[in-house]
Amino acid sequence: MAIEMLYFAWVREQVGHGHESVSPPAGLATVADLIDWLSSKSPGHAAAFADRSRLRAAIDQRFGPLDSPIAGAREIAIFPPVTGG
Amino acid sequence: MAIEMLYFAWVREQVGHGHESVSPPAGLATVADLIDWLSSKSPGHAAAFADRSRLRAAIDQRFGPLDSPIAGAREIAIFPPVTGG
Amino acid sequence: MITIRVQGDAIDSAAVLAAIEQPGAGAVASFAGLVRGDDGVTVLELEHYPGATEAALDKLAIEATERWSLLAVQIIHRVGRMVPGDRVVVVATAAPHRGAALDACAFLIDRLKTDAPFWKREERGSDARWVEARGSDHAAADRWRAAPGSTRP
Amino acid sequence: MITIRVQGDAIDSAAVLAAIEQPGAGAVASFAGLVRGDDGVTVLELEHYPGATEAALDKLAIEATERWSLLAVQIIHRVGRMVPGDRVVVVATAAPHRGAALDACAFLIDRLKTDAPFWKREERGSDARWVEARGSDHAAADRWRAAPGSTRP
Repeated sequence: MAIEMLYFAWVREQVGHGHESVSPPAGLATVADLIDWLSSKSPGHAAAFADRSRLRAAIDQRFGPLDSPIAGAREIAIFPPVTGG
Repeated sequence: MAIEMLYFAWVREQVGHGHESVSPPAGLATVADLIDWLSSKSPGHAAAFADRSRLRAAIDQRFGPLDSPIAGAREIAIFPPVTGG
Repeated sequence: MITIRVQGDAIDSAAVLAAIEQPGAGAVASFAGLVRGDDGVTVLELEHYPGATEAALDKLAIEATERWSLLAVQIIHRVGRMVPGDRVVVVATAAPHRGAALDACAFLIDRLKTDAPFWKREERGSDARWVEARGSDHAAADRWRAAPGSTRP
Repeated sequence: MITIRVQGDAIDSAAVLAAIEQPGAGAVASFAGLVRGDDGVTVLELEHYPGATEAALDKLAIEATERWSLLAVQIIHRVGRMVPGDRVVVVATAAPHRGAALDACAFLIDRLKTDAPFWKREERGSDARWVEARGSDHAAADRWRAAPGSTRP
């Protein structure tokens, strides 16, 4: 099933675009698994996702750790720690 | 020596005026002594000064307890606890 | 940059905020105390001790600047007759960082309630009474004496 | 009465204050975060996660109204390109009493820094870098999690 990926801040810059529709293979359980798979898509993806400690995620706009399950997710966002306010 | 007395809020209302120049006799040491002496000036003064726990004072614009010394004071204010802000 | 004003005119809080923003200020905190219109009060009258009031507010502002890293403090207090919705007091602080601005603003309004010679008289129709000082105000002010430095929250 | 806005336009803090004052509100607290002009930053750019941002701010505002007795909350956050002196965010709270207004305002700005999906990019002339999250922001936000109820100061 297709997942709409969203990227923000330097993750977006390194990947090279702010969103893409992906169809990951069956068997990916968590955001971290998805990131592993995405890393092979391009050198930009690999660079953006190299340091997991600097990444945060939201699954269908709910913020969660990288080991959050992705089953049934339609929109997953990957981004750095937030710095608003 | 003359002292300029200032009264505020209900102290002013009960005394009947906001300021007066008084010449207390020698031997009055503290604000409390001065209040005792002022109480005999009129029924209004007596009423205003009846409950010492509800009175506060400033000697030459410095806030202090009723046992503050009055020697050399030129302006003494008597008033209820403040309620600004 | 301390500005203290005791005035009979309405307080323009937009002007206060506009005046306190400045280069280097990453944070501006403000507090406005208003005449409440929900408890039957029709008129609030504020009496003060001219001269001593300004000195007390100035002393508080100086204490705030000694305690926190501030760029500016404004304390504008209205006196005279007011109606519900009117601003009684506006306090504003500007600082490089938000903690100092927020703490100093709370400090100033808490201490102003107990340290500055203002007296409130409430009218409810034809009934008038002087407002009694509240123990909770002293408790709020005393917390700042007990705990030097930033203690928020 | 919760108002949340994420906008590209300049924030009019006077309008925010005017909108939040209301009968029953004895206290209005506000906080403005500004682009600082003293550390070489020429442009600050704010990126956000449309939809998720508004939801996060709404959730924070609801948490504040559950925790304190508030009459209104406004959170206005700007996004896009800004220059020193521009307001990045304005938070305002209205309450019957000052403690609730002040505490809720501090809570909202502290938690906004860690809970809402905004990212800051600073330009210093031709040099640009994404701002790193600060541990002190998390410490400030966490204090509100550790201590339920009013804990000021």
